[in-house]
Order: sequence, then structure tokens, then C-alpha cells
Amino acid sequence: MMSAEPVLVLLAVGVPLLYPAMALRSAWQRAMRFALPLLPVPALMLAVATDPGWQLELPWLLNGGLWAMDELRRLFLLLTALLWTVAGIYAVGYLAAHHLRRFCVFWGLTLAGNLGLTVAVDIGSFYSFFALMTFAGYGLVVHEGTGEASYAGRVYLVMAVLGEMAILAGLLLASAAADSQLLTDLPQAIAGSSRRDLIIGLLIAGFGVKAGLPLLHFWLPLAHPVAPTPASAVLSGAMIKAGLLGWLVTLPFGETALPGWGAVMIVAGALGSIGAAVLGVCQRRPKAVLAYSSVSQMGLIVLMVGAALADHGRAPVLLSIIALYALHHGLAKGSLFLSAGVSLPAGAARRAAVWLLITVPGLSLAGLPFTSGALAKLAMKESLLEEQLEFALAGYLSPLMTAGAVATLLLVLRYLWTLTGNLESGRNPPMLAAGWLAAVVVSLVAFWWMPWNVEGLVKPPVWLPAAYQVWALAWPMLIAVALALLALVASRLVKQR
Amino acid sequence: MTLTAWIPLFALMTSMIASVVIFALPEKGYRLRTGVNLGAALVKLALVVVMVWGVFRGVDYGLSFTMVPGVTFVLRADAFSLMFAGLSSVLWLLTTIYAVGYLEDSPNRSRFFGFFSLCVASTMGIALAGNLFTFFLFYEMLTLSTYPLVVHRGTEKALKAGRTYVIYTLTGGAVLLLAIAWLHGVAGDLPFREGGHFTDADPDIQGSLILIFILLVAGLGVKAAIFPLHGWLPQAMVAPAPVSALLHAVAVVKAGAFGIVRVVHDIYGVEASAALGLLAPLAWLAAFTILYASVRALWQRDLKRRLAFSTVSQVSYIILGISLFGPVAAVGGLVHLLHQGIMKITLFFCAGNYAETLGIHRIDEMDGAGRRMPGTSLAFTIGAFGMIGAPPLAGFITKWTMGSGALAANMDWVIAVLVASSLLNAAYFLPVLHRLWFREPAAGWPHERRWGRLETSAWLFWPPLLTAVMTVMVGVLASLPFSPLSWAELIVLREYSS
Amino acid sequence: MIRSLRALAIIGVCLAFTGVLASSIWTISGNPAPVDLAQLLSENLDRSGVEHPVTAVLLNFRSYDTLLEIGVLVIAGIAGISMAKTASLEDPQLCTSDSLLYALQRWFVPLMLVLAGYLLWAGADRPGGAFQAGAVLAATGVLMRLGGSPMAFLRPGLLLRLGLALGFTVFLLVAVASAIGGEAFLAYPPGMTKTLIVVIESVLTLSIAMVLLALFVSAPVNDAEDPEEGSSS
Amino acid sequence: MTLWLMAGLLFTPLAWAVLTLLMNFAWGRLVTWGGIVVQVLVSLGLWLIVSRDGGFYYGLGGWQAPLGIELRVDGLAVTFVLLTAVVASACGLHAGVYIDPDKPWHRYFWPLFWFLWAGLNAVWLGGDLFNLYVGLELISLSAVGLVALGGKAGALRASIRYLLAALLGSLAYLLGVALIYGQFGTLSIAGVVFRLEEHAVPAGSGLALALMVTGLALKTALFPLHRWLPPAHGIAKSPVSALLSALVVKASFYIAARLWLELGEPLGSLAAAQLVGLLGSAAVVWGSWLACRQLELKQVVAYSSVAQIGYLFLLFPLTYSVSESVSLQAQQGVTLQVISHALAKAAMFLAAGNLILATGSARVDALTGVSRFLPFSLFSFGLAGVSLMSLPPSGGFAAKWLLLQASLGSGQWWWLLVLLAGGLLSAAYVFRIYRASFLESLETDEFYHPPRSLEVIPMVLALMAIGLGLVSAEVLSVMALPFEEEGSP
Amino acid sequence: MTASLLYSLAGAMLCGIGLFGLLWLSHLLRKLLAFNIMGSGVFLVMVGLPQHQGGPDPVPQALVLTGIVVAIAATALAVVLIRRYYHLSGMTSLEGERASREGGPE
Repeated sequence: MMSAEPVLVLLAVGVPLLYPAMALRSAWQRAMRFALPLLPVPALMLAVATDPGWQLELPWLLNGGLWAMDELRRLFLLLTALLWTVAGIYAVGYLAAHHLRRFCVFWGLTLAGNLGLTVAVDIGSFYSFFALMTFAGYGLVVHEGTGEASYAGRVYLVMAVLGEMAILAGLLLASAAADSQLLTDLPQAIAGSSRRDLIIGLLIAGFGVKAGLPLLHFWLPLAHPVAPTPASAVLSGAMIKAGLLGWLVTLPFGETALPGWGAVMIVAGALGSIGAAVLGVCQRRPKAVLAYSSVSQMGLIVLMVGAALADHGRAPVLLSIIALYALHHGLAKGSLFLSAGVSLPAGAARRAAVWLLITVPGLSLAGLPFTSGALAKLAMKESLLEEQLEFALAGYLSPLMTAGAVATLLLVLRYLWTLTGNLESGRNPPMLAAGWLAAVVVSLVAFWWMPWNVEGLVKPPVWLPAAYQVWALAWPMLIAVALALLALVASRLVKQR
Repeated sequence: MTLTAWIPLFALMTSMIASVVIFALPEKGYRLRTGVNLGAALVKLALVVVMVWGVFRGVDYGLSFTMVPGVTFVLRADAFSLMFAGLSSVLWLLTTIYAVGYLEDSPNRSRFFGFFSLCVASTMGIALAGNLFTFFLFYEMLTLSTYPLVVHRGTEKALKAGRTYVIYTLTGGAVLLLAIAWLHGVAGDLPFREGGHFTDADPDIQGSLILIFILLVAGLGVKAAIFPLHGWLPQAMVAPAPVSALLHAVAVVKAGAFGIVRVVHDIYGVEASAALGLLAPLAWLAAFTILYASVRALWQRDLKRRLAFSTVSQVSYIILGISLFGPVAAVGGLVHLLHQGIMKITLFFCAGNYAETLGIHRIDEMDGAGRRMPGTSLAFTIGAFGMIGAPPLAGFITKWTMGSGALAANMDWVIAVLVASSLLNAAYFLPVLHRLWFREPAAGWPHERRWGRLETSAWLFWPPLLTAVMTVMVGVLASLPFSPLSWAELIVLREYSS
Repeated sequence: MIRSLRALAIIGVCLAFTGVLASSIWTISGNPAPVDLAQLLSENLDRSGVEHPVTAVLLNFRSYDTLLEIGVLVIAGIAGISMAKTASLEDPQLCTSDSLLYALQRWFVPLMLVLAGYLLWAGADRPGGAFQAGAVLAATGVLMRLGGSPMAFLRPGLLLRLGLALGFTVFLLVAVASAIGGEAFLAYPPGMTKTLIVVIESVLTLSIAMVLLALFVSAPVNDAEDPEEGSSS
Repeated sequence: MTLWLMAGLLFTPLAWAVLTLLMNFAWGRLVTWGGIVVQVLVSLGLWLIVSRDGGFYYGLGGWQAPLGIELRVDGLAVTFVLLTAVVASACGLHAGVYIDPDKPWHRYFWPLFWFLWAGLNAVWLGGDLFNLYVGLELISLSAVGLVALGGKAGALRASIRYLLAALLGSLAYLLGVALIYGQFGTLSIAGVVFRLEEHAVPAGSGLALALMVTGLALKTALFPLHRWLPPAHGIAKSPVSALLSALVVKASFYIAARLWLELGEPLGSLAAAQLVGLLGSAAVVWGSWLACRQLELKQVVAYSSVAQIGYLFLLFPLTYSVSESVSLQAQQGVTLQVISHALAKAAMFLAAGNLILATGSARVDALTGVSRFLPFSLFSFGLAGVSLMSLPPSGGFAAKWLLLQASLGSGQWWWLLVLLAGGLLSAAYVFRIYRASFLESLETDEFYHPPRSLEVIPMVLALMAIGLGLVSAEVLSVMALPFEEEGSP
Repeated sequence: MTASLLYSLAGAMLCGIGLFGLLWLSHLLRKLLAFNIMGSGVFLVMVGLPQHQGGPDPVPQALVLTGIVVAIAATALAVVLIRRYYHLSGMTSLEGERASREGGPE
């Protein structure tokens, strides 16, 4: 199978890149629409079928291209491919004829950028794919063309360009320090360089814009509601993870202990998860709520990144857990977003089933046992036990995590509450329903067969948490439900007066 | 006259002869004129390719004879000159095709194409010049042959722009002549030599060397549109699109930058100019021009004036590149000479298309042009993204190389300049793209013209697309042996090794 | 006021000019010229074929000057004629019918012709020569013209132009003849210098007289003119 | 062989003058074409011989220097003879077609033309002071005759003014000759130089040189004494004004330059040299300033002559007490300036003549839209303008380069500013005419198309002016040749 | 004070007067006469100056003779031009008509 990789990876990146060419002939419009879900398939095959460790030399590409795959990137590639396939199916059903070809062009380009940056190892192509994804993403955000969409697009673009520039400066400084064009050499060079803090600051800020760090997240809640549903699903599911991947690949985790930066990230993570929850709850539109939920979830992941930065010993373990959590969040959040566009069928039984399938991924997000959320949360809890981490804020991690869990469930409940008001009843276009169902299935069922590993933190059988763990997962959810009921009652009283 | 001496001269003479022939053609000799034009362009391109292959293998093309007692007329094709010659001959071919379509039924076309090929002959002369004297000879010929093109329309505005253009360039030429004469007086006839002449200049002439350098940069700065001397470029935008495309984005502006690079690299030598403390102020001036021009571009409402200011800022990249004392930065500067040419000519072609097909000149008239002219707008988008420096296009390669070069020369502030200017570029290009693709068109176009199947006439449609593809290929395939980046590395390698 | 200022200025300039000129003349006459050209001239006089030194210089040593000088005279003649209109000869007010003048004319004309002939011949060894003879001849012409005789040959036609050119042509032919013979331009073949000089002198006299007369006779009173360039013709 | 050539050179113009006197204009034209061919061949032959064997003295009438008249045939003289041959033949051919043959007084055009040519040759080759005076007179009178030929009141007025100025100049020159003869007893320049080397410089003889130079400056229309030139050159017919501007003005300058190069050291003074240079610079500025303000095309070109003449007089300061190489550079520079100005100015006047013939009016702003009807003449006018602005690759540029080098070498840097400012100022008025011709005027009135051959001649001259820059090394190679044998005292 | 010096000085005086007349007078014929006076002054200087080393020197006399002829030719041409100018424009001096562009007569 070794020889197949280069062809497969070229196909994975090439197919979506060349797909927009179909837009030249208006006759191919129908074919373009149905080809949407097929685009990520080669990438999916690459992620699932082949085992990582291969390398593809492209000497003529930019400053000497090198594409490779390792354990971490494989997870991200898998997430991206899965999510884009599912969203693709959904999009076929969802799309109106208005500006269809333009949508497909930008869809293809963004997908190519997203896939490319997961496989790229040399700085040139990584940054190229990153920029391609960002600018093409703009096309998806402003697709509707309403005033609000173009405003959101403008904010997205301004912040994205600022982020890009920060990344460019950071990468430049790092590559100058490392005197090489490969990402793999950067962490070690950054650790040793005289301008370490400047580089780290730039990289964190640059990728932070994409990953939704607090104070850099403003475009997220604006962009998601206006973007078409499949686009916002992909936006929050896969594209945010690109920022995360940027951190994981460039920042010097294993080299030296960076207590300072670790602390900063933890504070940011905490702020992100709780602050986003507070804001999210007050939102009226379901997609806005979900946007804030993404920011809050990313806050949690940032916690783990901060921990990894602070304690370089535990870094490798934490990285794989971060990847696992990102995978779980991507899939769950994707299905939630797709559900926002679903309409309720006629029959009571079918209506109940639909509601059930909507709530379960949400609950899994909050850590419902037997779901990927539980596993992710447990793994996170185990990895962040303070006795193994020796740095200042280690003690605060577990309370923050519980607060995070509570916040997540609150947001999910708020989402469900707002959804009841917004969902209209009627027949779902077949492909739309299929896309949404596929997302739910993948998030709940297929998750267990994916090639993640929990480094032995959670004892097998992983999908059946131990008794004490069930309680650890359950009590934050109970608190959240209690708070929700309290809020419901308070709102009732206010309405009567 | 051996063959190696014959080829550079003939490369120069092809367009000279073409211009004479075209002048003699009657106005309605349309087919013959286009034939002569394209034939000359192809022949020239072939000769340049032969020379490129020759120089790559180390063949030395040279020709010299004493023109005025004490000064020799030298033509020499070294690596750097072929880079510029290559650029101008390729882009001239495309612009000729474009110009044939653009000037469909306007008067005085024989006059136009005559001066057009004369101008390219002088550009080729500038590229192949072997010493400052020959360089100056073609430098002034360029001024003369571009004036009729700038005032081609004959309207009052065009003539006023022509007047400003002449005042600027001729004064610059006079200053340059003063400097060259003084240099000739101080150090005799200096051929361009890799590594320069003044590495160990004796102290007493150092004072005058500095003054001469300032005068040289001032004289060349007029055409390179460095800050205080850039006034003529935006005004010269009144010229027809092919003129502003080839001249003010590629030939004239690049001649100035090319001259400065020659002075720093081949006359003074990089070490000497650094020792004399000349590079730092030059770098500051170039940086200031980059930022100033980008800021000015923000407020321009007319599309071509905005592109003109963007050219002013982009050309200073080249100067910034070579004034950062380091091989990698120099590579960045030199490669930008080519990249900016390709990208900017795409933008000007598209601007010309919009003006010619839809009659729109101002930016706020461009709403929804993307739907009506998707091909041209796609090219415009690629060009714009290239200018912003978005990878994987040509602009990114320059910015990346220059950035790492600046860091190697530990000039950190250059990174800030590069980032700031990319932001400014984005600030004045992205709104245009937004209007192009995401805005609904206004009621009707000012005056629309139909050309059957294609969105605009074939002559106007293909060149911008071709240059857009070149922008992408030059960016993506940057490390190919004959790509601009590796050719720039070859130049700098020879420059810094001697 | 300005006029007087201007007068003063011009007077000042002229006085200064004269003063400087006088002082330099004074200093020059102070020290003698190092070489005496006259003494050198006398040695070569015999080879010049003419006894009188002035004529020798005029027609032999510096004959090129004389050739060009005759050329200048012919130019003046040409310019004069080019202004004339054919009918000017019959211009009434130029010729008088006064009988006293007619009688006087009958006495003087033969006398002046003889004088002219003498002057021409004397040029060889005593002061005289072509120019003086030509002038006297011209004077007789003027007298006859005033006396009313219609000098037909002076009408600006081929005859007049032939007369003008005659002297100059002969001189030129003699000059080129010796050059063809291998000598320098304007050198006389040895031995024949005396006769050649006399021939040239006489032909010159005729031409000089013709030029001076033509200038007087064809007074430019006509309106023939060429429109100035560019003005709407 | 050289004797034959010398005889031919001196004999043909005078013979042709007389020959054409006897014919009408049409016949005269045919004969003139023959004469032109002979004269050009002879000049070329002489040039080749001198470039091979170097200069020599040619005693006229077989007599040697102090007594007889000697012609000094060196590189400079021969270059000028060849230049005259080229420009005069061009003007002759152009006049043949330009001038209306059936007007009776035009029959006298050819004789005056040939006398002018003979006078010019006499001046270029003259080595004897008095002979130069007669040559100058020959030129002046024939030039006045040409200006006045068939002219109206304005032309006559200009020719009278010209005649008076010329005569005053000649008299001043003659007075100088008288003083020199009184002082040194010999009339040949070589003799005077020989005397000066032997004896100490006698006081009072400086005035002689000053007088001669002033007289010649008046005849060359140097700045304060220039007012006679513009009317004369402006109003005369185009071929005539081309001849005047290109050659006649240069004759008196040539003599002044010769005197200065031979007698400048002993008799002249630094103050005088700098004064003349200053006047030259003033001429450049004043001439260009006025050229910008003229309304009529030929007046612009005439005033541009006044300006360009200013450059020539930079020779005086640049060759006074400077090193040998710098002085040679200055001489070469001025020679190139003379040649390129002669070619460019002749081309410009002939082209202006065509343009005026086509547009029907002599004004500059009547040129709008002519580029569509008469592009060829306009282009030759433009090319000549390039040489006037001394932009590369024209001869004017090579001249300016050499003058720049000379002024740098001699340390008189202020001439640098004059040269550069002069270039820019001349660009001002040349571009004013370009501007007028490029303006697209809507009302395209009908134009008269002059015969095609009229347009070819100015183009050839303009191309030669442009090409001169490239071949200036060969052209100047003749100048610095040693003499065959030293001239006898 | 030899006789020749006297002649030369007289010549110089004549030149001065002639020059003044030429510059100051406006009537063309008077200018012409002034020109002739100056001419004869110059000729006097030319002949007078070399006279002093004993005996007359024939060379200047020949030169003067040629000079006189040239002067006659010039005067004749001037007269012809003036008459024609008078005939065409009725003016006897150059200043009368429109001043030249710079103003100020010659």
C-alpha cells in the first residue's frame, strides 16, 4: 500500500482544488451539486485505509514541498474528511438555486484548503492551504448576500487577514530561527530562539483568531448564523480545528516548560468556556447559541493546550487527548449544526424520534455516558489530574472542567429551547435528512471505531465508564438541569407580571 | 562580429526595425501591422531564450565599440539583464496582442505601435546595457518613446499628464547625466562588473562617491517612483490601458529599479555601498515609499490610479530588497522585479477590459462585474491576491524570501513593514473583490459593448488570463530550475561570490 | 530723457573705443615689426611679372583675394539686378533732354575713355589698374545714361549677366588652367604672367564698369515681390 | 592628387556660381545637381586624404606664407568642409523643389547659393587673416542677398539689419587685422604664432584679438548682439534660413575659435575667456526663454539657434590655460556640437518649411492634427528636436558629454549647470511644439500635401543628427592629427 | 610723432566718429555714410601703422585697395536694399515699424 499514498494524497487535495473548474460551463450545474459529497472521499480513504508515516517530496512546490502524515494529523484529517462528507450530503439537499455555482466553487476551495493544511509539513504549502481555506471561507460566509451576512463577512475577513499576518510574521521569525522550511523543525528552533516569546505570542494570536480564543472570537458568533447551515457546520466543526492543528504543529510542546504561556492559555481557556456560556445562553437564534458553544468547547481544549505548554513532560499524552476531544467535538457539533436546518415530520412518533436524535448528540457533547463525550471528558479529567502536573495553576483545572461541563449542558439545553421555537414542520428533502442522520450516526456510533487512543487513561471497555466515573460525569449535568429549571421558572414569573 | 556579439544587438534591433517599418505603414495597413508587431515580438522572445540558455551555461554575450572618445557603447547579456529582458519581451508579446484588440478603431495606430516597439527596444537596451553610459543612452530613449504613448489620446488631460511626465523624467535624466559624468570624471569608464568597483575605494574620493550615489539614486528614483519623485505615475494613468500596463507597470518603472540595482550591485558593489553607509537610508526611503503609497492608494476612487499607487509601493519592494545587505533579501528584491511585473500587468489588463467593455473607470461602478465578466474578474482576483501576498501566488514568495533575508541581516523592522504593507494591500484590494463578486450590478453599465460568445473581444480576453496563470505557476512552481526564484538565486550567487 | 541717456552711453562707448585704439596704436608704433614684408616683396618682384609692387601683390601674390573680391562685387551686382524690374530703363525722370548736357557729353566721353585706357595700361608699373579704369568707365556710362542715350545692353537680360560674369570667368579660367597644368591653383604659367595679367586686367575693367553701371541704372522701383512665407498667399 | 582635390574644391563653387548666373532657375537646378555631386565627392576625397596623411598647408598661386596666401587644411577644417558639403547639398536639393521656379527674380537664387558655398569653403580653409575677411564678406553679402531675394518689406527690413550688423562686425575684424599687421608685419596666423613664440608678448596687442573676437561675435549673434538673427532667419525662405542657421553663423564662430586656439594663450586673458563663457551661458538661457514665448514656428527655431550658439562659446573658457587633454576634449565637444546643431537645425528648418507649406500658417498652434496628414515631416522635426535637446543617442548628447567632461576636467564646474539647464530649457520649447502637434483637433481642415521628396531630405538630415552620436568617435578621429610640416613663418 | 603715427591716430579718430554715427543715427542712409567713414578710418590705420620703418609698404596698400572694392560692393548692396525698402514700406529707418519682440532698436 506504500506506493498508493502519494497518488491518494494528491487526489485528496487535487480533486477539490480542480472541482471549481466545473463552474465554467453552466450546463454542469446539476452535476456540481451532486458531486459535493464525493469531494472528500479520497481524503477519507487516505485517513482510514492507510497507516501514517509516509512522506511525499515535492521539490518544485513553493520553497520545496513536503507532505507527510503522522498520528496526530491523521485524526484531524479523519475529522475533516468525515465532517465535509456529511455536510456535503446535507448541502445537496439544502441548497437553493440562488448562486449555486458560486457556492460550490467556494465550497470546493475551502475543502481543498482544509485538507491540504492537514497533510502539509513544509511551511510554504501549509500557509498556502491555510490562506486558501480562510479566503474561500469568506465566500461561504457571505453567500446569502444579506446586509448582515456582508457585515459578518467583513468582520470575518478583517480578523482573518490580521490573523494571517500574525501567522506570517510568526512563521517567518520561526523559519529564520530554524533556518529551514519545514514545520517539524520549528518547535525545537522556537524553544531555543532569542525571540521565543514574540514568536509564540504571534503564533498563538494568529491561530487563535481561527480557533476562537476569547477577544479574538468576535467573528464566530456573527458568521455562523448567517452562513448556510452546511457551511456553518463545517466552519465550526473542521475549520476551527485548523487553528488548533496550527498550534499543535508549531508550538514547542515537548521542548521546554513554558509556565508563563501555560498560565495565559489556561486563563484564556477558562474565560472562553465560561464567558461564552454566559453570552450563549442569552442568544435567541439557535445557530448563535451553537456558535458560543463551540467557543466554550474550544475554551476547554485551550485549557488542555495550556497544560501541555506548562508541563512539557505530560505534553505527548495531552496532545493525543486534545486530538481525541477535537474529534469528538467536531463530530458532535457538526451534527448539532445540521439539526438546526432540519424540519419536523408529521407523525408524533417520527417527531419524537427526530427530537431524540437531535438531543442525543447535544447530551454527548455535555458528557452523557456511553457517548463519545463521556470518553473525551473522562480522558481529559484523567490527564489533567493535578498531582501529575507540577505548575502553578494545576490545582484549578478540575473545578474549571466541571464548570465547563455545566456550561456546555446549559448551552445545549438553551439550544434545544430556542430550536423548539424555530423548527418548522414539513417534509425534509431526502438528501438533507440523510446528511443529518449520517452525521448523528457518525458522531454516536462510528466514533468508537476511529483510530484514536487514550493512552490507557480510560480502562477498557472504553465505551462503558466505571461506576465512580458515571457519577463524576453525572453530577455536573444535574447541576446544569437544575439551573435550567430555575431559569425557566424565573422567566415564567417575569412573563406573568 | 562573432555570433555571441551579434545576438544581443539583433535582439535590440528587432523592435527598432519593427518600429521603423510600422511608422512607414499606412494607417489602414491593419493586418500587416499586427503581423510585423507579433513577428518582431516572437523573434525577440526566441533570441532572449537562446541567450538565457547560453548564459545559464556560462557563455558570455558581449559587444562594444567606442561611441564618443573616451566612452564605449557596451551591450552585455549577463544573468540579471536577461531576467529583465525576459520579463519585458514576454510581457511585450502579451501586451501587443492586448493593444491590437484595445485600439480597435482609434486613430493614429501606426504612430502608436511605432513608438510602442521603440519603447520596448529601449527597454531591451536598458536591460542589455554593459555600462552606465549605454544604460543612460537607452534610459533617455525610453523617456522619449513613452511621451507619445502617454499623450496618445490627444485630449487636454492627456497632454497635461504628458507635460508632468516629461518634466519629472527629463529633470531626473539631467541629474542622472550629471552624476554619470561626475562618476566618469572621478573613476573613468566603469563597465557593470559583478561585485562592483569600489570595494576598496581610497578615502579622498569617498566624499564625492557618496554625493554621486545620491544623485544617481535621485535620477533613477524618478522612474522608479520613489517617494518624493512619484508624482507623475498616477497622472500618467490617463494613457490607454496597454500603455499603462506595459509602461507604468513593467517597462518604465522597472527601468528605474533595474538601474538602482545595477548601481548598488555592479557599480558600487554591495559591500562598498554598505561601508559608505548608503544602504540604510535607501532602505528607510524604500520602506517609507511602500507605506506612503499604499496609504495613498486607499483613498483613490479611480481604479487605475489605485493600481498606480500600488505600483509605486510595490517597486520600492525591489529597492528595499537590495538595500538590505544580505544575499537572501537581494534574491527577494530581484525576484519581485519579475513577480510584480506579471501580477501588475494582469491587474492593468483587467482594468483595461473593464474600461473597454463596460466603460467603468471608478471602483464604485464595479459592482457585480464578476457575473458579467467572470474570466477577467477571475484574473483580477488572482492578481489582487498575488499583490496581497497570499500564498501560493508570486507575491507570497517575494514577501517570504525578503522577510527571511531581512531577518538574516537582522533588520527586524522590515518584517513589520512587510506585514503592514500586506495589510494595506488587503485593505485596498479586498473591497474591490467584494464589489466584483458579491455585489449586485447597478442598473446598467455606462456603455456596454458586446463581442459575441466571449465576455469581451478575444484579443482582450486571453492575455489577462494568461498572465494570471503565469502568476500562479510562478508562485506554485517556484523552485523549478528556470523559475524566477532560482534565476534570482543564480544572479545573487554570482553577485556575492565575486 | 531716455534718448539723452542713450546718446551719452553711445558717446561714452565711442570715446573709450577711440582712446583704447589710439593708445594701442601708440604702443605698436613704439616697437618696430620684426620682419619687413616690403623688403621680401621687392626680392620676388621680378618673378611676379609686373613692376609695380601693388599690382604684383594684387594680381599675383594675393590673387586669391582679388578673385574673391571680384566675386563680392558680382554678388552686389546680382542682388541689385534681382530687385530690378525690366521696365525701369524707360523710367522718364532718369534721362534729361537738356541740350547743354548733350554738348558737354560729346566733349567729355572720348576724353574719359582715353583716360580709362591709360589707367589700365599704367597699372603695370605705376599706380593704376583695373579698378581705377573700371570706375572711370562706369562714370562715363553714368554720364551717357543721364545724357539720355538708352544703353540697351544694360537691360537685365542675358547680355547684362554675361557682361557681369565675363571678368570673373576669365580670371577663374586662368587660375584653373595653371592648376590643371600641375601648378598650385591661381599660379601663372612661367613667362606668360605679364600678358595674362594684362588680359585679366582689361576684362576686369569691363566687368567692374558693367557692375557699377547696372547698379545705378536698374534702380529698384518696381513692386515685384514674393509673398512672405506662411502668410496667406 | 591633393592638388587636384584642392583645385576642385576652390574652383567648382565659383565656376558653378557663374554658370548658373547665365541660366534660368530650372536649368540652374539641373546644373546645381551636377555641381553638388562634384563638390560632395571632392570634400569626401579631401576628408579621406587628411584622415590618412594628416593636415597640410596649401600655398595659393605658388607663393609661400608671408607674401602669398596659404590655406591651412587640417582635420578641423576638412570636417567642416564635409559638413558644409552635406548640409549645403541637402538645402540645395530641398530649395530646388521648394522654390517656385517661374518667378523671374528666383533665377538669381543659384548664383548666390554657390557664392555662399564658395565663401564658406574659403573661410574653413583660410589661414590668412585678410583672406578670411574677404571670405567673410563673400558669405555675408550672399547671405543678405538670399534673405532679401524677392522678399517683402519685412524680409528687406531684416536683411538691412543683418547687413548693417555684418558690416560692423567685419569692420571691427578688419581693424583687428590692421593692428595685428601693424604689430607683427605678417598676415598668416601661423606666422603670428611663430612671432609670438620668439618675442615677449608686446602690450597693446590684446586689443586686436578683442576687436576681432567682438566683431566675429557680432556676426555669430552672441547674446547681447543677437537681435539681428531671429528676424533674418525667421523670415527667409526655409532652405535659406536652414543654410544661414546651420552654416553661415558657424563660419564667423569658426574663425573666432581658430584665433582663440592659436592666439588665445598669449594675447587673451582669463577674464576675457570667462566673460565670453558667461555671455554664452546668458545666450543659452535668454534664447531658450524667448523660444518658449514665440508664437511662430520659425521664430521658435531661430531663437533656439541663438540659444545653441551660446554653447559654442563655452569653448573659450574651457580651452584657456587648461591641460592639453581637456582642451582637446573641449574642441571635440564643440566640433560635435557644431556638426550636430548644423544637421539638426537644417533638418528642423526644412521640416518647418514643409509644415508651414502644409498648414498654410506659420503659427505653432496651427500644428494641431497635422500628425495625421504629415507624420513624416513632423517625425523628422521631432528627431531633430531630440538632437537639439541633446538627448542620447544624438550627436548633441555626445557633444554635451564631452563638454561636461571638459568642464569637469578643467575644474570649472559652473559650466556643468549651464549645460544641464540648457538641455532642460531646450526640452521646454521642443516639447511645446510636440504638444501642439499631438493635440487631436476635432475640425480637421484640409491640408496641402507638399511633394513627397520635400519630406525625405529633412528626415535624412535628422537621422544623421541622431546617428552622429553613435559614430562620433570616427568623425572626431580626424581632428587631433599631427601636421605634415610646420607652416613657414 | 612721425607722420605715419599722425595718419594712424587720425584713422582712429575717424573710426570713433564712424562708430558713433552708426550707433546713434537712425536714418539708414546716414548710417551707411557713417559706415563708410569708419571704413576709411580703418583703411587709414591699416596703411598708416606699418609705414614707419622707412618707405611705403605696398602690401597694406594692396589690401586697402581690395578693402575699398569690398566696401563699395557692400555700400552698393545697402543702397539697393534701402531704396527697395523705402519703395515698399515708405520708411527710412528701422525703428519706425513695429518694434521687434524684445523691443529696443538695433
